[in-house]
Amino acid sequence: MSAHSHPGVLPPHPESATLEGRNKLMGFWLFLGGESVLFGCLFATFLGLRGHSDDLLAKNPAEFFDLTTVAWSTVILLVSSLTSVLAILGMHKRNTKQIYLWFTVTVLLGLSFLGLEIMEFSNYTNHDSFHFTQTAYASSFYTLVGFHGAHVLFGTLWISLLLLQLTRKGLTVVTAPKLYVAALYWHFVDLVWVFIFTVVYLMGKVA
Amino acid sequence: MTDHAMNAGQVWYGPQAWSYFSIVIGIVMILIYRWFHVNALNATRKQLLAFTFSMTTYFFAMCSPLAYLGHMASFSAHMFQQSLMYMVFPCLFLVGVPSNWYAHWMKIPSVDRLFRLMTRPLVTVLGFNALFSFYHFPIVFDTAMSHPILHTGYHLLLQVTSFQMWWSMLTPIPEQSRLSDLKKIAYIFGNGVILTPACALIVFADHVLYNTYSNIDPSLQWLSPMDDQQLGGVLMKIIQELSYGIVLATTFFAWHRVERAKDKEEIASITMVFPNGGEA
Amino acid sequence: MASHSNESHAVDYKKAKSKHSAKLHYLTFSLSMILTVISFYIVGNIIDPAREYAITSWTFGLPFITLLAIVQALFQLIFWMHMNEKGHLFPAMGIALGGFIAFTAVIATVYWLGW
Amino acid sequence: MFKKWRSRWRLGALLPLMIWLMTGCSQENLSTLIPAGPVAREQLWLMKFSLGVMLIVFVVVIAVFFYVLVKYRKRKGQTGIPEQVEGNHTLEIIWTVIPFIMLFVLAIPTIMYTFKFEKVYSASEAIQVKVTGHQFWWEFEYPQYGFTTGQDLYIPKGKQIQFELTSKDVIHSFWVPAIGGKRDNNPGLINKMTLLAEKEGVFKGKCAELCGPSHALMDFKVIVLDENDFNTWSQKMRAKPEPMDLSPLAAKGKELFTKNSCISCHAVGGNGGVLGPNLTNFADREMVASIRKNTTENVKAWIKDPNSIKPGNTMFKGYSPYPNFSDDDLDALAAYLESLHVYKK
Amino acid sequence: MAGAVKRYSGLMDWLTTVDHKKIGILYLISAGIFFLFGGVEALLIRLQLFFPEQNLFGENTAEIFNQLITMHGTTMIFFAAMPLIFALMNAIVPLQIGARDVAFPYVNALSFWLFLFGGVLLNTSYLLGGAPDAGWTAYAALSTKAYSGSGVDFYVLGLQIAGLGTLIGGINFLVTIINMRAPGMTFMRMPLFTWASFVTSALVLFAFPAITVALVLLMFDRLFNAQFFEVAGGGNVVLWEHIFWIFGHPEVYILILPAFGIISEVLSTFSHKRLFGYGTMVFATALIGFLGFMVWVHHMFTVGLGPIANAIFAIATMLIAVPTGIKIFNWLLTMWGGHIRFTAASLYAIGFIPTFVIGGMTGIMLTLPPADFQFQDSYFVVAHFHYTIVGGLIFGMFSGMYYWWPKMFGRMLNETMGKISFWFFFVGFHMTFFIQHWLGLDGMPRRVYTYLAGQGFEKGNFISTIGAMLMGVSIIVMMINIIVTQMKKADAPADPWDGRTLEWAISSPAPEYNFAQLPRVRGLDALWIEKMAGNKGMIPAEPLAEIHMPSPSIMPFVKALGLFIAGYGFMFNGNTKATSLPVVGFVFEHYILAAAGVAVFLFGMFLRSVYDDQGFHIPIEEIHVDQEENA
Ligand code: HEA
Ligand code: HEA
Ligand code: HEC
Ligand code: CUA
Ligand SMILES: [Cu+2]
Repeated sequence: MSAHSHPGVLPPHPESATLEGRNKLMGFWLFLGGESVLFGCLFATFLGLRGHSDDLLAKNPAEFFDLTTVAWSTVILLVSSLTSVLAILGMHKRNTKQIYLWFTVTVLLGLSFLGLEIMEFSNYTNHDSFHFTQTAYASSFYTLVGFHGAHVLFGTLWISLLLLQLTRKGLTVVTAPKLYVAALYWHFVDLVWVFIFTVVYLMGKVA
Repeated sequence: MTDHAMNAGQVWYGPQAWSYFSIVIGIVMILIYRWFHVNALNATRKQLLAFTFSMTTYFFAMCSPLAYLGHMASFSAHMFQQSLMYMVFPCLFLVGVPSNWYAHWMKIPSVDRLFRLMTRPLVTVLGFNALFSFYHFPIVFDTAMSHPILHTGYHLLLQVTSFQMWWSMLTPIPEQSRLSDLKKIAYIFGNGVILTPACALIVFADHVLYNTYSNIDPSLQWLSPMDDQQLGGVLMKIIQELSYGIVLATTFFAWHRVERAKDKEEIASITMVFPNGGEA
Repeated sequence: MASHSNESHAVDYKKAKSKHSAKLHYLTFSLSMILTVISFYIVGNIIDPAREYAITSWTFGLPFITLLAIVQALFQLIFWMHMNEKGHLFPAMGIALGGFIAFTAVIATVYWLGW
Repeated sequence: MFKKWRSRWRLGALLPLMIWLMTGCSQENLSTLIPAGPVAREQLWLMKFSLGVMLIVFVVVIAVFFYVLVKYRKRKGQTGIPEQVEGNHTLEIIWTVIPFIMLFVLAIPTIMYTFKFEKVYSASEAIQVKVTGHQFWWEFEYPQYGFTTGQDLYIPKGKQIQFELTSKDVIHSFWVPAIGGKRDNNPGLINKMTLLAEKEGVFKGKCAELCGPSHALMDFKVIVLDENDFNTWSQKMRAKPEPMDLSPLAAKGKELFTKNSCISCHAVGGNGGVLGPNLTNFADREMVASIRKNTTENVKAWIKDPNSIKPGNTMFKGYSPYPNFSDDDLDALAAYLESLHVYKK
Repeated sequence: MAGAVKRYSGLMDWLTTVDHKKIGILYLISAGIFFLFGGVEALLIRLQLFFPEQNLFGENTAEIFNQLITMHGTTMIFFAAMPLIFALMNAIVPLQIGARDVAFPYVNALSFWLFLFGGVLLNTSYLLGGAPDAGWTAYAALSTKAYSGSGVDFYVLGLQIAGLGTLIGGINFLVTIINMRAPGMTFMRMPLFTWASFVTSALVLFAFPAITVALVLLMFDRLFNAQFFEVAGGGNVVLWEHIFWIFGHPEVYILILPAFGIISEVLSTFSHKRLFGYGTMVFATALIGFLGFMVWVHHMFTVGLGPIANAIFAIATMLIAVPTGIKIFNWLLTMWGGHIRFTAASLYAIGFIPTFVIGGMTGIMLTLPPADFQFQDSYFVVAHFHYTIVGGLIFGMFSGMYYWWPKMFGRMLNETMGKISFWFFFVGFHMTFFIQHWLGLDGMPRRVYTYLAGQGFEKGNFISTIGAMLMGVSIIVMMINIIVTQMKKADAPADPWDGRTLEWAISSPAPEYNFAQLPRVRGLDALWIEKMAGNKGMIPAEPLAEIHMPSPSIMPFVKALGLFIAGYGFMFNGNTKATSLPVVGFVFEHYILAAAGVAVFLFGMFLRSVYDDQGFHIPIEEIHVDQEENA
């Protein structure tokens, strides 16, 4: 029940070795359940409001979205999710070098995803005059995709912070749950993206 | 499409209407059951009752004009029949067969292994639900309805997978049960949840989905195609909710009973070990 | 203090188990990629918005890419998020319930907004 | 201990007393309990039916409740521990199945009426009225006749009225309790509803969705006329009448009306704006702004300071400065407005 | 290996506590204060409606009235009822499952401070330009910038902040109940109040994200010119209604389920019998919770969604009556054959039964769409929900308060004053709200600041207001009771009611660490079983040892304060006099204040992540001292 760790002997699955660790995992999973409802409502708003707005996207759906950018973003996020899993596998093998390696790749990929998304948004806003304040469809597009982007941003900051903590404290039964939970978060973010690219971009091609 | 020339009169006594073949299968099943009941171990009253109900459901669903109506005329009739065959018949059947009758077949190692593979919860939850949802795609549905072999094959597959799915919920062989009571409840609940999208999309569709029902002999029609379709979706959902709900409730209360029995044991141990009260 | 032999056994066991898990993870990755590529390809090249009911129309395409998305999501959920391991009953229930309620919200809002 | 039972009897007497008190209050042209049309009647039937079913439940519960409290209360000096009962499976099934059945019984007429009340009548079968809610007044347009009016809704007795409800600003709700239930007026959307009035008379309508400070004052009237009278009225309105011979005061009022931007919001006869109620038949209305009696005094007070009578209303909204009328001007305007008769039975 | 033990005292103790019991008391006090606010608002509402065509508040009566009803509803539901529930959950659930604290004590404190600051933010609206006035349901178009003042911004941000606190609180209790039960405390041995808290927490987890989204959409519309609810931009007002009620209906079940749990506990204790049909009660609770997510459209029958939507949701709503009815009957049969004691706690529980049933009955009447076409937005609905909320929830909460007051404070509330308070409340309540059914049927709509004379509403409103005053008297008596009681010595017995569940096995009030040794649970009604076997208390499941406790921290308070400031930062972005001042205007207009507030919150999260709490240990000697004191 204490937060101390005995140096040298890390149990297998260090993230669930302590009660605090198990609590953190359970709490985070439940939080993800709640987040599903949150994103669900955002999707509902998006789907409900599309098709009744008079903007460029509504007028010209087939040409508006550039699927190449979206494809790249998807690949980037997918790979970053894989690397986060590899990081956790490394954690189970108690190999801190792997944790660093894979999580750093994850963060970099996450940042590139954000970069692409920012470029995309500024493109729409400046070139195509598809502003947030334009129509309901635009507002819901930016809110849904923007919220997801904010989640990605938070995830990158969080993982970076955890990597810093790892250098100071090493892999212990206290830091392990945090890493595990961050990886779960990252997977969830990728999962939501699967639905975003399907519902917003792919389905956005039809009026 | 088979001849719409068939008028209402022919429905009520023709071989298609009464599915003579299915009747034969049904009788065979009853005979096999009776043989077991008499020669192996007797089934209990409750099991006999369950089996009787299951066969009644079978005959009503497969051998009465309901099946014919379902294919020819009415989507809701078809849904009703399907719900009976996949949501009612399998569970009554599984409840009606005593667990030690399976021992015969389990003696053969390959059969045993096949069984274990087929009854893994992950397999069963995906199998039936995926097949069922997929079936309701207009393209799949219409194709299956127009080709008798595909149709029989798909329905057989659905029947087998439905038995698999119910197996995990009802676990006729307790020793092989893979899910704790709590997990069973989650499983039943999960199954109900997964089936919802298919039903929802049918109920809320804004046009008639299936070509099969787009031109029917008017004498066999009793609702407009749209209403019929919606009723079908609603019926499917209701029957599914009812059967899953009942099994959920019975599983829950069985769990509760087990827990209360555990309580009694522990209490008995207290009074036994500490007849005068006091500390550990 | 655990003896060295115990520890090394534990490590070996862990190594063996994790190699097995790594395979599943790579499999999930490949599957996700394939499904994603299929979705994009179908929308980009196969679907013909002009047609109404054929297999190349949106009527088939829309549910199909949704199905692909759901399958991909399930795989990621189950393997990458370790839902296939022990002790994940409540997390599974949590996600299932959350997803169900989200789905209900989406259906109701899409169909019943009074337009 | 017995003190408790005495106070309970007192409470018991209070309830029927209150019920008796309240039954005298229902007003004939306002209460849902005194229906004046088939929709309200069927809705009242459903309300009474459901109340009946619920009362059965309530009686059972209360009977057991009082029995238990009286019989099993702890008496003085009572010791020991009562028998601990775990449960009773049969009872659980009984009180699951019986409510199920009762609800099923309740559900059948409910579903029937739910679908029945959504029937939409075509133009040949019904009089069409487009109801637009504004803050805080009602606009009624008769597309089949080609005119618009406000505040008072004239309909013929015994004919289906097909309403199309919408709003120009916030959500309102069109409710005539005596004739039938309500539907919301949503901005940007259209709701369809049908009502039929069986009795002649003047019925009160209310706004039933919070729409701002004067939501409480957004009443309207439904004037049910004999079919012939309604035809006369609608013919007259269709002709977009304007009063011909005006008294000099009223003529001055008309001049003021046209010069002072009243006309930019209000229409009289064929000309005017649509931001405010149509005033063609203003003098026929019993009320000014639907809450003050239509007297010269009140009309003058209204024009002078609408906000004090209906807080937050949109007459003169955004006008800065607020128009200031002298008492003579007000007399003139009032006289003009009082001359806007069309047809009153 | 604990660091220097930092244990505060006095005010700092309360500001930094992470102890669930203290947090429970904090919730209770705050809930009580907000309840008084809401009650005063209710009395003002009723006074304004005392006579027709009154202008009690001068020439702005209409605007002020709309603010009063909005604040009354919002304060009562979010800042009085819910924190009252959380107070009892915090104080009692860990005790009932044999745990030493909740799963995340730090987060627990954060939940409280977020709630409190959210409530304070909302109430400062009175002083800063007017309270929100669009009803507690804040329907769009009325709640958008074009049709309402700055008050709704307070509503949006206050609820958002408080809602965040509630959400993480829900997660906290779920994890606590899943992971931290004492040895032998299986799910099927948990007391009903814990089960109710469990299901309620699940409802919180899934319902609050919906209101979060709704408030975000409204906030974006109001502050950033989004077009979600603007008709001209393609928006839809019905969207708000859907998302709000997807939250709103589960919210009312969040309110009532804990009350159900309390009634189960109180009735079984004061009848000296075990709960009748435990398994069914658990199943019914879970079923009500689950079904509660699929019925929200019954608040939107008149929106015009069509007969199919109306029919489906009418049937779904009717289904909820069945498990609720099962509970009522099980309660009646719990009392059957028992030795019923009438104390203040049990009176409220007993009074609950007929009152809530009446509320449920009118609920069923409301759920029939054709009938609801007449009832909707009339006083009939007001009567229904006050019957279920006041007659259901508040009765339950008061019952729980009297029942668990000794466990929380070590003193017993005065029984005579409690009974007087009860009777005034009971009679006053029925007087206030029974008559409102008729007002609704006679055509009086909701949310009307006055009514015209001669429409038949005078008598009903008059009687209703008198009843409200009686309820006011009751609350005053209760407050006196509380004050008098708290001035007494804290010497209540550990088990004053001859209870059946674990919380009565420890002293009153409970020691800081709850259980000196975690108890071994052998069955349902764990304490009762031990009593029946002749034991004096619970058998311990572990040896006596040092107890590890989480450290107190000021960070939750600071983080909540950060968001509180951020709230103001978001709202005043160009609409007020403040922004015309040079520096202040700059700060507000460019969201500097908002960013600063959020930064404080994020910085707090950062600190929490980086500095792991070692906690502190309670030495065995101290435990021995406590045990001797309470012997
Ligand atoms: C504690 C809170 C609470 C509870 C528990 C309930 C419980 C129920 N409510 Fe209520 N409700 C509210 C709080 C609550 N409600 C609020 C706050 C609003 C208004 C919001 C607003 O607009 O501001 C509202 C509004 C509301 C409406 C919308 C009315 C309108 O705006 O037009 C409806 C309609 O269906 C409804 C129905 C029900 C039903 C069917 C139940 C059922 O759960 C009741 C079940 C209970 C029983 C039925 C009694 C016990 C059962 C038996 C004795 C068994 C036998 C019974 C039968 C066979 C029927 N409620
Ligand atoms: C938990 C919820 C809750 C509770 C407990 C109450 C309690 C009460 N409510 Fe209300 N109410 C709502 C939730 C609640 N309400 C909601 C959600 C609405 C809808 C809002 C909307 O339409 O948007 C509503 C609306 C509402 C209306 C309708 C307003 C309208 O539509 O125009 C009315 C009218 O009578 C009313 C009355 C009362 C009364 C008399 C009480 C009484 O029970 C209150 C008891 C009285 C007291 C507690 C007073 C004690 C205090 C003192 C004596 C103070 C003195 C001391 C000091 C200051 C130190 N409430
Ligand atoms: C900017 C718009 C506007 C202007 C200008 C305006 N009105 Fe109005 N008027 C309204 C609105 C809006 C109402 C409805 C008020 C309500 O009931 O909420 C109204 C209501 C009235 C009514 C009551 C109608 C009824 O049947 O209840 C009268 C009479 C009236 N106005 C007269 C006038 C006169 C005379 C003038 C010019 C001196 C005038 N109005 C100028 C907008 C305007
Ligand atoms: Cu219009 Cu209230
Ligand atoms: Cu509800």
